[in-house]
Amino acid sequence: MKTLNYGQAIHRALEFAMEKDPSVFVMGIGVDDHKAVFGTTKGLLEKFGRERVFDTPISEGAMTGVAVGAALGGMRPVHIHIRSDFLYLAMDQLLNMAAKWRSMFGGAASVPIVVRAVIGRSWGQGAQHSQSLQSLIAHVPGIKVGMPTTPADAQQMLLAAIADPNPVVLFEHRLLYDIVGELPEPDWAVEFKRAVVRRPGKDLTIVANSYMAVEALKAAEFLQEHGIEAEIVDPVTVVPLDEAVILGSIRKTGRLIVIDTSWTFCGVSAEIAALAAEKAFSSLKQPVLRLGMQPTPCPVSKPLENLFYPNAGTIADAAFKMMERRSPELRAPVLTHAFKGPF
Amino acid sequence: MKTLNYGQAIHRALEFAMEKDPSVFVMGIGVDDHKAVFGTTKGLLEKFGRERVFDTPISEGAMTGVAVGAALGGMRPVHIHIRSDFLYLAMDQLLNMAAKWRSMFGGAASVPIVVRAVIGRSWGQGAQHSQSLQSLIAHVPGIKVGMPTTPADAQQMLLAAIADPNPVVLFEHRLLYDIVGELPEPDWAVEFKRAVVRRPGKDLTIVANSYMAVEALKAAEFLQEHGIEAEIVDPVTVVPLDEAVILGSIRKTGRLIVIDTSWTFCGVSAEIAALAAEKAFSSLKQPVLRLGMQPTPCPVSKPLENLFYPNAGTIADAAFKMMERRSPELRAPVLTHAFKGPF
Amino acid sequence: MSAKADRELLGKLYRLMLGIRLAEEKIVELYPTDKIQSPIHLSIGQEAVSAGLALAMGEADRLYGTYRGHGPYIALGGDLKKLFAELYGKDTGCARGKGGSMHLVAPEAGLMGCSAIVASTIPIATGHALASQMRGRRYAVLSLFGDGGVDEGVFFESVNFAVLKNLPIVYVLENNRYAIHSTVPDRHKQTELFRIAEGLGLRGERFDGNDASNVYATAKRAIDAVRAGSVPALLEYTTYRWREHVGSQEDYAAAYRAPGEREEALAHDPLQITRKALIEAGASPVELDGWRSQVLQEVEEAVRFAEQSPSPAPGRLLADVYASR
Amino acid sequence: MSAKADRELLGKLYRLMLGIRLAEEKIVELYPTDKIQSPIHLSIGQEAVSAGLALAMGEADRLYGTYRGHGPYIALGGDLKKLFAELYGKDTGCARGKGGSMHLVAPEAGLMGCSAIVASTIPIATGHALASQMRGRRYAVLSLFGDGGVDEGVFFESVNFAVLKNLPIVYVLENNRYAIHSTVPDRHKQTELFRIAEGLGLRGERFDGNDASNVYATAKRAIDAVRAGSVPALLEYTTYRWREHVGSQEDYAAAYRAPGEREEALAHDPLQITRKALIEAGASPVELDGWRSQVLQEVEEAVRFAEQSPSPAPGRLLADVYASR
Ligand SMILES: Cc1ncc(C[n+]2csc(CCOP(=O)(O)OP(=O)(O)O)c2C)c(N)n1
Ligand SMILES: Cc1ncc(C[n+]2csc(CCOP(=O)(O)OP(=O)(O)O)c2C)c(N)n1
Ligand SMILES: [Mg+2]
Ligand SMILES: [Mg+2]
Repeated sequence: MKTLNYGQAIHRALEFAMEKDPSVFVMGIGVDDHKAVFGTTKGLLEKFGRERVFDTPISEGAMTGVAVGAALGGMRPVHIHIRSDFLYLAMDQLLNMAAKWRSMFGGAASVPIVVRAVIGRSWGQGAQHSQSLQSLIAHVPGIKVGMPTTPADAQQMLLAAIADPNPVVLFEHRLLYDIVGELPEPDWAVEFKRAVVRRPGKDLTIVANSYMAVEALKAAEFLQEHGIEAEIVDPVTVVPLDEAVILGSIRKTGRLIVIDTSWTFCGVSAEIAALAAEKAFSSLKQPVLRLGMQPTPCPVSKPLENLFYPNAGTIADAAFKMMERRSPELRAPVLTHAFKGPF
Repeated sequence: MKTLNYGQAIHRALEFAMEKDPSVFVMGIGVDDHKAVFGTTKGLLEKFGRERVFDTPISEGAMTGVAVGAALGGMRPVHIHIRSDFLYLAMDQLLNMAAKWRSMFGGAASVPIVVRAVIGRSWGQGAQHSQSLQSLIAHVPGIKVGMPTTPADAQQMLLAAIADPNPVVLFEHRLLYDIVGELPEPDWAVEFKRAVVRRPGKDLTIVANSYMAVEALKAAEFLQEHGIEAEIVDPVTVVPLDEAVILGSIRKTGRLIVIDTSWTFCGVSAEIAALAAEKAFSSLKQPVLRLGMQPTPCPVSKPLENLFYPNAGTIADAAFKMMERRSPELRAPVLTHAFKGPF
Repeated sequence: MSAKADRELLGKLYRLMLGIRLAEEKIVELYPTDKIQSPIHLSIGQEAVSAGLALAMGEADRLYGTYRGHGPYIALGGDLKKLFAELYGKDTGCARGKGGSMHLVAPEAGLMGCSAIVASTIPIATGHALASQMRGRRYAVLSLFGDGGVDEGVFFESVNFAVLKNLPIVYVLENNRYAIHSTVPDRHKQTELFRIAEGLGLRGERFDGNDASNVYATAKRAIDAVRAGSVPALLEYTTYRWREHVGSQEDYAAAYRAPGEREEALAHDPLQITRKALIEAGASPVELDGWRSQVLQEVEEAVRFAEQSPSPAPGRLLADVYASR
Repeated sequence: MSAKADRELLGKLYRLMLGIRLAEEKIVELYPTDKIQSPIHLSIGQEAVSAGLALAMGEADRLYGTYRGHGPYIALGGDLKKLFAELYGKDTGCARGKGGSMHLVAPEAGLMGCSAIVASTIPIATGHALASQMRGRRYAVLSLFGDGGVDEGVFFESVNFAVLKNLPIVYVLENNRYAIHSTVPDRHKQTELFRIAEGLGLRGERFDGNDASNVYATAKRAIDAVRAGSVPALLEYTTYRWREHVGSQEDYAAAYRAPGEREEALAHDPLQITRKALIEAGASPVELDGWRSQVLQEVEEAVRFAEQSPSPAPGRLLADVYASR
């Protein structure tokens, strides 16, 4: 076991994959610079050369197509975006092309590309550097979507994504980068379908992904101090969604709060709430509750940004309410993962 | 009252708006040709001139930005796409720019653009000419979304959209174009927030939009012959969603089937199912059920395409099941709106 | 080239074009029967481009196309039976009935795929050229698109990347005068489209695209050059679409066409041009008519195959969405 | 121009540049205190472009910019208090605290908006020029972007449309050598960026962007021309970013910079260039130092205003998302 942070875990997975498979290469804005996308591509240029680690023009549309074409030519590209907001420019290639290629041609070819996209938050990222586009991608069949939360997830899911013959988009949350965890040996073979029970509990289920799982865990600690046992389920793969684990927890607790890193409307939180209403209805004791970004573009001003995202405090409040209890005077502690600028 | 079909109703609204407001103009691929986007722009060129009715290069990204800029310059553009699948190329301008402009600048300016996008279906449209992207747009705050079903909707919602100071995307279903209906006088003043009870019923609620509302109505007729009273609710505006009407129906019937023209995963059907689970939970007697496109890109082959979409038959089956009744031997009649090619 | 080689070449080109023309005339005949339930975009009138490219391509070279895919599919040697079966939406089609006319594919023949989104295969072809480059540049990639393809930003982004990385790619702009009903000057101030990306460093040339041997010669030179290490190239071939944009009918009377276009088209019929050259090179009309019958027979067989083939089973609906490891 | 007019002009340019430089030096000073919680992209070293453009613009002309927006905002005459308040995320900011440093706006001063998505305001500026055209072409629109802006397809799409419709727009490419840490030749084979869209019919020219009076003269000529009906133009101004891409620090030692860049930069300091010309034109150093103190005082006042301003009230969170009719 090795102890590394999230960014280092991604780096380890990339290095492992590039060592084992010469068809793997890394492309994207800044992958070869001294910042190395928060260190995740550090040293890869020196080790694997300019052919396999290269900067691109700021052309997200065509570069995504280039990745698709390289994959059809036998390569395994990993395309990196320092903010997932830029994916809007790649939607045509991701959703009209990569996601459909295999099916549209009756199985004639597959498109093994991996897209890594970082979700920004805090330090005034504002409206255009804070988005979390998993539901847009997940809506369209033919492409897989993952949201690694821990360093171990980050390593194993990136490897599983690279090994996957299908297009995969991984959303990495900026606030997770400094979180440290234990890593297993790098392993290609892990399945790309997983929801993890991060913490068992009997009173209510909180399904929360990515950085929201971290906040939910903090809330759960606080709730426990007040006698409420929340089970935290983290669906680290959005597509395919591990329904069994999610439904299993809901059936056990009978109560559900869903928290996604994005807006709720037509979001991943809507999907999971709908899933509960369809397949765990008879177990539910209470209305389902969704939390997510407030229905507005993200404001820069810190006091407003604080209100924009759910946090351990608002999650705990929601749980108390669901348990028909009043929130205690003392609020759940707010996490301090907010990073300092400039980016 | 005038009796016109859906396409003619759109035409009437455009003509009315262009007559009343000289800042309204129409742009898009083919708006000035002899097909006139299924007739909806017919004669406008002759009447209002090339400045206000113009073809564009095949540049969905920039042309959307051009519409935004024209709006900021005081105009009221209506930008037309003959298939909504092309909107993937416009996502950056629609969702990073148009939807955020007002909020991101603290209210300094608004972006009154209207985008009309046609949902294709049938006659082998296949994977890339059959998509229905309302949930992708609706996920992101700052932009409104409508799906007119009847000719009257088409006319009034287009007028309301043009009058709206915000960006609005209207999805028009190809199979609705030939449907005829009665039209009120053109009216700017109608509110852009509406769900319509298309047919009252007491046993279960079927929320179905756009062409799915037509299939649902057909199913409802059949169900009535078998003693089941389905209430059909058509949320013609997706954003803002008229929650009150939807919830009112669910609270009355206690049963909910949701049918959207797109895939279910993170779709509009997920949103409405989640809404029920949050806000009408105590009225629900049964698990909610979603129907939508099957989780695959749309196949061309007719027998497969027939299985790909919900229809009056599968809707009726779902309703019988929800009512804990067996489907009768005789299936609900299949509609014949499928149009003949070539496009 | 020797007279014999020349005649052989012309013969090959003519046969490929006959294949396209006769298959599509069959499609025109069938279309009103509704057996083909799919939007169709015919290559009639544009056969020389596909034929010339196909013959110019080496065994390992690859091509990406558009929804106007019958021409390239047939010329590259895609199986005619699988083509008709695909048009019929049958399980035996080249895309197993999933793709229809707009999404033809024949990797075994070098046709990697066709897309119904304008310009969308341009970056993909570019990426495939990158793969070629990374793996020793043993083959070239062709990106085939219409005059509408250069309207989209991805065209310029792709070209920029290709010239930056000096990829083994040839961009082929098949200018048939129209994007649906929109002329080139309706959409571009720069009407010499082969020059449209020269600011990015892409050298372009324009050629007559109705003369198959001319297409062949110019394309072969360009493809061989990029395969051997030369910078990317753009070849613009001027040609003309004889039928409506989508569908099987003629529409010479429609407002977007100029008067006299029909006569002009017939005067530049790619098949006649090559046929004439062939006969001048010594081929006998009887021989050529023999080919015609042979191709017709192949087409009939393909139609029969399509008609007799089974539709995809219901279980095929959800197949192919994801590959398993 | 008369010597007096010349001196007056130089004086105006110098004052605008002083405004940018001193405001940003204040930002540099403040940044480590975390009072400004927002990514910042400084214009230090690039002041001449904003100043020259601002002075060249007519009353009614409009400009769209990027996240590197302090320079244009200040030069165009955006309220300095509202700038600092915006950086502080205060309710009194130009975007009421919603936008921060990357999303400055001052419609009253001609700055329509700045976006943090590369190239994203290029088509919007183009559309605004269309509106001008439709309403009598009484004003020109400027689209200001960096050397990275020409990487995106929308740039080419926009240019194509602008030349097609002959819109009153001037594209201004502020080439500061880098897109983050990527040089122009890292991303383009065509390194004469002003030529990158010439295939589309856009005439471009390159100018020294460190000499404000040169920027002014060349921009004024171009803006006046397009306003009067001339075809769209692209102006490339070469300049240099003194500080890190994002943040307040210098990073001359970072690997992406060449040795000696710092010295080169200082030798081409836009403020020094104009100051020298001003003094040659007869201005006294004492007078100029007086301006400096005056600007510094304005900056201090603006900071004080920002610090004393209230944050947006919680109710502001969901305001502004939709306008009501
Ligand atoms: C992105 C996109 N926008 C619009 C369309 C609609 N459309 C289909 S074909 C076509 C014209 C393309 O013209 P061209 O590239 O010249 O090819 P041709 O049909 O002449 O072969 C258009 C605009 C589309 N398929 N994709
Ligand atoms: C579409 C998009 N892709 C990537 C980025 C990340 N990014 C921010 S600034 C920048 C470089 C832009 O360089 P340039 O246009 O030269 O402007 P400068 O920063 O030098 O003023 C990049 C790539 C972005 N903001 N938007
Ligand atoms: Mg064409
Ligand atoms: Mg730059």
